[in-house]
Amino acid sequence: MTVNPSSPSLFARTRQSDLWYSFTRQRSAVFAAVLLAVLIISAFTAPLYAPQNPFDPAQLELWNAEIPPIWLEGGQWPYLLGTDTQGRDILSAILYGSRISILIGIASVVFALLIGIGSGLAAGYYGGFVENALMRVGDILLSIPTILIAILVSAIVRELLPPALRDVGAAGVLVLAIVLSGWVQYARTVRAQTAVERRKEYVQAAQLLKVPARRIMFSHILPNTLTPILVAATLNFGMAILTEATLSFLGIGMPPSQPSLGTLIRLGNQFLFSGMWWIVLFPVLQLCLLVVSVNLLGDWLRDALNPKLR
Amino acid sequence: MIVFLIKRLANAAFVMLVVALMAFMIFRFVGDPVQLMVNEQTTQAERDELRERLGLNQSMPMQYLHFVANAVQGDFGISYRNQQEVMSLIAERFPATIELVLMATIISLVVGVPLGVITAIHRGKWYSEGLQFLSIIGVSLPSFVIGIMLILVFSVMFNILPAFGRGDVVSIGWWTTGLLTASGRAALILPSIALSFYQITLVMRLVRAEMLEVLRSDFIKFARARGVPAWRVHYSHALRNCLMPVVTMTAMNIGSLIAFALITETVFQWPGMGLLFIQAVTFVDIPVMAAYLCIVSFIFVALNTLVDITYALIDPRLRNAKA
Amino acid sequence: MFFKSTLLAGVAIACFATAGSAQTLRWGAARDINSLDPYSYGSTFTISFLNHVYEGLVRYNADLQIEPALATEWEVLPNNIWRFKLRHGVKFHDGADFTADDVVSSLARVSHPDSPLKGNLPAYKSATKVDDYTVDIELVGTYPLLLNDLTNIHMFDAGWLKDHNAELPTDVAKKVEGYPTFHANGTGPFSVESRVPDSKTVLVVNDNWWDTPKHNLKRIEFTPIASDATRVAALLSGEIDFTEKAPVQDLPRLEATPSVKVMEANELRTIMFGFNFHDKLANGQPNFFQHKEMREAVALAIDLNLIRDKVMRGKSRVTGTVVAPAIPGYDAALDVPTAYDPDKAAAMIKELGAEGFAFEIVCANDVWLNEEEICNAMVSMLTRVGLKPTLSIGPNAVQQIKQTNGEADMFSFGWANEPMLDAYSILLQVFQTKSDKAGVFNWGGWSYPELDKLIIAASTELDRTKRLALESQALKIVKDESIMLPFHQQPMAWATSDKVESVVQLSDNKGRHWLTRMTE
Amino acid sequence: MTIPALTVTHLSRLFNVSAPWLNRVIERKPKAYLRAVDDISFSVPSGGCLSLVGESGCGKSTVARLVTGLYTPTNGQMQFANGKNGKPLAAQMIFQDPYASLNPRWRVFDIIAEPLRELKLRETDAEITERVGELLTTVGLAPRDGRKFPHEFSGGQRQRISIARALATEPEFLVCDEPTSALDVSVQAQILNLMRRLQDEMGLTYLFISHDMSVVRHMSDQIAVMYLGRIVEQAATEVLFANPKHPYTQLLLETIPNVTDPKRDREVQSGEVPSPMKPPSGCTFHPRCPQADARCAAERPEMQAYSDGSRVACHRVAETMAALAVPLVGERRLSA
Amino acid sequence: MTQTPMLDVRALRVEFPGRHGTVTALADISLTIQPGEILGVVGESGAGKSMTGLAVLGLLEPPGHVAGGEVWLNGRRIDTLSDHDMEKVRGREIGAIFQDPLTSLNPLFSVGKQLIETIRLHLPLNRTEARQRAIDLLAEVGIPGPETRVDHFPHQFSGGMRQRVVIALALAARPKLIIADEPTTALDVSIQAQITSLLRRLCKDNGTAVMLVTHDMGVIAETADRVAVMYAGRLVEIGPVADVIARPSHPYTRGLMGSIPTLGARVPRLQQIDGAMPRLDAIPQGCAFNPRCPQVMPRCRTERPHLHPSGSGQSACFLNQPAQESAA
Repeated sequence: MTVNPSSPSLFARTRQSDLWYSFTRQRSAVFAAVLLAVLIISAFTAPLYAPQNPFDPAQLELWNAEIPPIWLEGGQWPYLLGTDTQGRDILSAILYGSRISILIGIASVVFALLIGIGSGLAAGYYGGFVENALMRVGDILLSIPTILIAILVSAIVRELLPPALRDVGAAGVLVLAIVLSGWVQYARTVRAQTAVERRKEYVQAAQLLKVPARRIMFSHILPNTLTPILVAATLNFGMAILTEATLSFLGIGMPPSQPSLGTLIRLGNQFLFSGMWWIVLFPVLQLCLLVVSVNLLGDWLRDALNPKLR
Repeated sequence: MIVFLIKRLANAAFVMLVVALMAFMIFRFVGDPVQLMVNEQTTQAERDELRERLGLNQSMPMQYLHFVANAVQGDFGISYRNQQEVMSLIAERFPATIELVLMATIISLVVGVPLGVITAIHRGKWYSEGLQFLSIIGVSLPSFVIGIMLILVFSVMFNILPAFGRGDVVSIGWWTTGLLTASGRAALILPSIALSFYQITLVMRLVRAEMLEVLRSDFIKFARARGVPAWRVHYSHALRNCLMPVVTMTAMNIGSLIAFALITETVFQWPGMGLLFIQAVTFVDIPVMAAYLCIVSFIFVALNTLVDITYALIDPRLRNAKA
Repeated sequence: MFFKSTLLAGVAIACFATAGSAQTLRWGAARDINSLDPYSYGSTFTISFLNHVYEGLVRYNADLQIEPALATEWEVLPNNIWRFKLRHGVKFHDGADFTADDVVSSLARVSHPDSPLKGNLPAYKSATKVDDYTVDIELVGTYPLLLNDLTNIHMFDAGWLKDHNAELPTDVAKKVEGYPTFHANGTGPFSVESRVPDSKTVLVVNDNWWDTPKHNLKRIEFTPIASDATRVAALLSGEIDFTEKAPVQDLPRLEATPSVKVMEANELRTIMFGFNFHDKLANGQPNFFQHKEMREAVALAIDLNLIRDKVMRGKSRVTGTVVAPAIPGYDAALDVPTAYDPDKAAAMIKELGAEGFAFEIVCANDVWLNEEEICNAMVSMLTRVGLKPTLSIGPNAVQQIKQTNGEADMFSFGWANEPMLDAYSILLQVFQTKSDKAGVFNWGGWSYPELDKLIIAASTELDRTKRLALESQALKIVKDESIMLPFHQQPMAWATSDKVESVVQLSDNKGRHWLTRMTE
Repeated sequence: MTIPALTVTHLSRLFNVSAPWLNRVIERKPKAYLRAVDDISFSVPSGGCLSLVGESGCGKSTVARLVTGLYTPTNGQMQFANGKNGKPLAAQMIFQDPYASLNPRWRVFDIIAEPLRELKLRETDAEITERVGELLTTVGLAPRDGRKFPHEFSGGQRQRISIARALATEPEFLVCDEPTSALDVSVQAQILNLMRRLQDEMGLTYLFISHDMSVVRHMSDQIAVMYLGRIVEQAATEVLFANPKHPYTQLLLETIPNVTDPKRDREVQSGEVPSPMKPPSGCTFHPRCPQADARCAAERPEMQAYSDGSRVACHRVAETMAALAVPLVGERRLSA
Repeated sequence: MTQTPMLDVRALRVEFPGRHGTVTALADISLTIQPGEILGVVGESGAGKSMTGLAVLGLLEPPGHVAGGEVWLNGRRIDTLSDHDMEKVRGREIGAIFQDPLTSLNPLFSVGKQLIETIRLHLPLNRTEARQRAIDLLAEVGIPGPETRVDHFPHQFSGGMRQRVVIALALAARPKLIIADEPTTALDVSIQAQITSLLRRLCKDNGTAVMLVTHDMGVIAETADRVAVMYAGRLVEIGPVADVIARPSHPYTRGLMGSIPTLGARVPRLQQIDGAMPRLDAIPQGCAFNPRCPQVMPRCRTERPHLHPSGSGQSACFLNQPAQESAA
């Protein structure tokens, strides 16, 4: 091993790390990362260039309904990918829809992470009652299939919301539905990992110094539990997008006034046989690209971070 | 062993009680059942009387007790929409869902296990990398998209398989089966493929991961050092050590498949419990929602418990550890 | 492109489906029936389906004229009593004879206070058996429309009801499932062989039917397929022979398919939008819809022709009044749609100070044709004239609660005036001030005394001409006050496979398969 | 001999390993305890090194964790002498596994600085930096190594870091739990030498824990041999090696491979270590002891002190000594 | 020494294609084992001693592979055999024992099943005969009550007993060579002696040659006839055990011997070799030991010494080589 006289910068360390090496070696991972970056950036910068804001009803003009994509006969500028039956520009709709899907995905993963890591650390570190309680709650949530929890929560909470909030709160309800079934996995992973780490000698070394428990948990143990969590979070980000799309497809997700990709597919599905294939095909493609790229990345990450596969 | 059984069953019972509590809460708090049952001409007095008859004036714990007591006897009340006993409504749909789920499970094992073994043994070869890539696409495609695609290709484009429904069914006692008629079998193909798609990739990836894990283990190295031929190392020693988690996961996943089937059932208009549930959701048919929640959770918990117990019975390590 | 060629290929390949024999009609419906008990649920679709199994004393013929069915003749006696002579030799599916007892028992059941259908027989007081084949029905007052009502009051076998403890209508609260919910014993042209809800209901021909069958069917396999796309796929692949709801967007492709026949017509049903007339909106804000000018501005802001052309593919009939031309009481003079004038609408809104007025439009996505698209288009159009509408969309079961509770600021509404087939139906149930018997569907809470007077007068006017004039007068007030905004009569589109030779399609959009013939 | 830095008397530690309540009720089992440490007494000479030696599962690591306060004793006392600052000594610890004892996500600098920060031993960042550099130099690393992560170091270097961290608290008493058992011999020599050097330079007191007789011999002044939670023999190093009295000590010495004096072609049949969960009755070593009799199986032998300064818990030894009625001296081997 | 060696390894070279190019894990390994002889292979972790055993067995983990040299077993070259042929060599002609008895046995099969499998693979016995032989083998390795134990599963055995089962498996087909990779490392001290003595006795009785791979010089001293010392993937010294221990000729061996604390006399300071063994991807030029060698010469930094006779054995160090040798 060579001894470096100076500490390399984060960038240099990244460049040198095994992770970066494995990344550059894996063509599918590079492809997925680039694709994902393009999808996310295009979705979030959409207001700058999208021909239409599909969430603004005033911009939807029925006259422009059912225009085919630009390369087909009857295609019209600026509707590159055509319009749906409301006169909604498909390209704008999938960009804005992806933005909603991505935001819901991120929000649900972040909230699930916060809850899961917090409770998992506490349960793994203290054991006993905290752990038992967490395990029981987890048992219960895990004994109801995820999709069922999500459907019930979004169907029920929507009912309980005051009418004025129903539209606005739809995204929040979806996040809640996904978080509710998603955090258990993180909590269990962190708990298991914490239970392992807590017995390791570096933790005992810190305990010897009478470092407060909270500090041991967060500054010693937490960083060492993050690897599996990172993988799980990436894959769950994809799952969250899928769950959102599924709920929206079933009609209990995002409302048509703020369509996510799933909503667009649900709406477009009615026109599957009508020859207006572009209404459903492009959202389907976008959804698949999004999830495939996330999963490719997560899959690579799982292998790359698995010490056994090195 | 007895202790293990008791604990496992107690745990299952506890989980079910909590699930029942959730179902009860839904029942009690989402939408006023009276509001849903009466029409607009009903007077206040009539509403109160109905409330009384439905037992909605009792204290909350009493109502919960009633709910659980009834639920245990399979009485979940009457569907608001179908005006039929929820339990018999679900019992009617049960065979359809179970047939679909079992078929999907069989497909996932028959296809997934060999794929997993191939990709593990031939790790790094182009075709196993390709299969790996396909498996990622497999977990990324939402099942409704797969269903739509299958319908488009096999029903509309080639016109060789039915796009919806269950075909003709034959009744055997209270069970109905589509397996005994040609149209029933044909109708089962597309939905079970659509449902198994995700499961296939799960099985494949699990088998692959387990195989890789086992193939790295010392006893495999030692078996090879003993001169055990490669095929025997792979299929007798390694695969057997992988099958346990695969069978476990498959068995436990039947519960999620039942829940997941609701999407497939919606797309293919498959007359199972899931379709019933989705319709109940859109109609806020709360007795059906509550019953479905309880029943699917029950199947889920029962399977988990059963798998755990079976596991303890057959694994030589666990068997003796428990003694 | 891929999709297009796929579809063409699918059409080009000959249909493989040979599953149903020539005389089995496979009916793919957009929805399931609610029950086999016609008295359990006030659903027009369920009742029309059960017309294949059960019959009333009278029925509509192929020209929507009332003709004798189980009753052969009737006369009006003094004291609001109607005397019906019953048909001899009619047998129920289980072999029992049809007699006066059955009529008395059936009427008692349908008019029981717990019956959801009691509103379909509003003037009924009592029924008395005169002899085995004569029944007297007493009404509460003078009432011109009894026969219309009776077309859909189905006759049960009294003994069968008694045997199965079903003399009272099914009551959810008692937690008992009514025997007739899953069993049927009617006099109609078909009897029920089996029923699995949401899956399949099979009818077989009743060889002992009293009437001479015009159909040549042996079986009807009724399968609900809720998804438009799946239903169309099933039709294209020859898995079903008939659907009463071919999606309008798919009509061109269905019409272009040689193996599929499409039948289109306009329904009796008029689609309209209503307003909340209460002081406050559902969100507690002040309600501008109380102003007539506001309602008129909304009317001006909506381009009905555009909706017809784009959303309804040109298949609907834009209307200016709330009843269809075929409904007695219709007045052509009123049928002038409001001309589209967004500028004027915007100006009126500005004048009212209602710019940015936020409210919720409550629509369902499973009731009327393309309702979701219509409502979406409305949101766009109203937004452009300076309002801030939001759309609440969901299944009817959910949305209707909001509508009946007055939580809907604007709502979609459809009325076909069935089974009465008279404008009195909508006037009584929708436009009259809400009271015990009237204004059941007066969801907005409007009240116009002069309108009420006209409606009450019409209800007791036995002279048809005078009655219709009263009704037209009432409808004019409805239009002048813009109580509801009529949109269109929605199209109905039926599609059959080439195995179906003829189907009778009437404007009430009800399948009458006792008149259907299949190719042999 | 100087005042002991640590005196341990009748120290016990039980671990509750009972089956859960339900199991106990149904299977009618009593509560089960693992006597990891069972009534042991010893003292560590100030500035010296006491070694605890024994096979895996004998409880020696538990003693280390009891002494450092990571575990609380079930019974017995631990008395630390006062240190230079007048307060009782606090034990610091060097751990066995150089891979697990350093937080892999922390830089070496932060690992060593943590005690300084936690115990507020240095105020400013500059002082901390200086002190960390000093410590790294002390253990034979360079100050700039502080910028690296533990995984960039070899096992021996990590153990040096571990020592530096322990030294950061300016301890006078160090508990070393098998500090070299994970290292290769050539590196082990480096670490042992370093520890000896530090002891000389800083006057450290060691409680040294190991299973390796030759390492123990190299490091310690006093040796206590543990078997299933109990000390069976304690003596000064040279005394123990010259004249092991307890049959278990003899077995250990006999079975250890000896490079310089290999005992080839012997066949040792010494049985296996029983589970500490179900220790044998009486003298726990009796099932494996070639000299055991009925008394050994029935009666637990007490510790007895002998004139050469050793203390042994063995009926046979006591009987022989009593029979000889002479204090045992010199290099006689009892097993002969 | 006209006898055909049981194992003859000639200039063996093993490479691992890796991230920064190909890593040479073993280079220029040449050793022989005579029938009935126990050769100890000793070295610190990472020296390549286990890999030598695996290379002989043909069980290198891909992408590692034999990149040069030859392996002869009893006069037959085996490194070029196909996988299929190698399966017949392993177990039948070369037995193997691995470090961890806990994980060496398939947990789902009874030990009898695993024994019978191995026996029937290599010997023409029927089930009953094979079973009887399995019981005999268990008895031979000192497992009490072999008739009942044969049907037990691995987890029902203690660590020492399990290693005995592993030895029984290795001996099942009476191979002429056993490769024992750290057979005692995972065991308790008092058990280690039992296992080494058992191994030694059995091999002596059967005339089996053994390659005993270990890091423990004491085990070598007590068990082996000759010893090969490895450092950084190369052999540095090979010779009779007593000579190597008493008169090590390579500076590394000398350092190694000096750093072992002995039960004999107590020294204030142990002799120590500074630094650590290089990783395989960073082996210095010339003699791999040169950065740590107290007697390093300029030549050591550029040129690699080969094994050369020295005393009763061979060593790879210029100190022990005539100057002209290196020029050749």
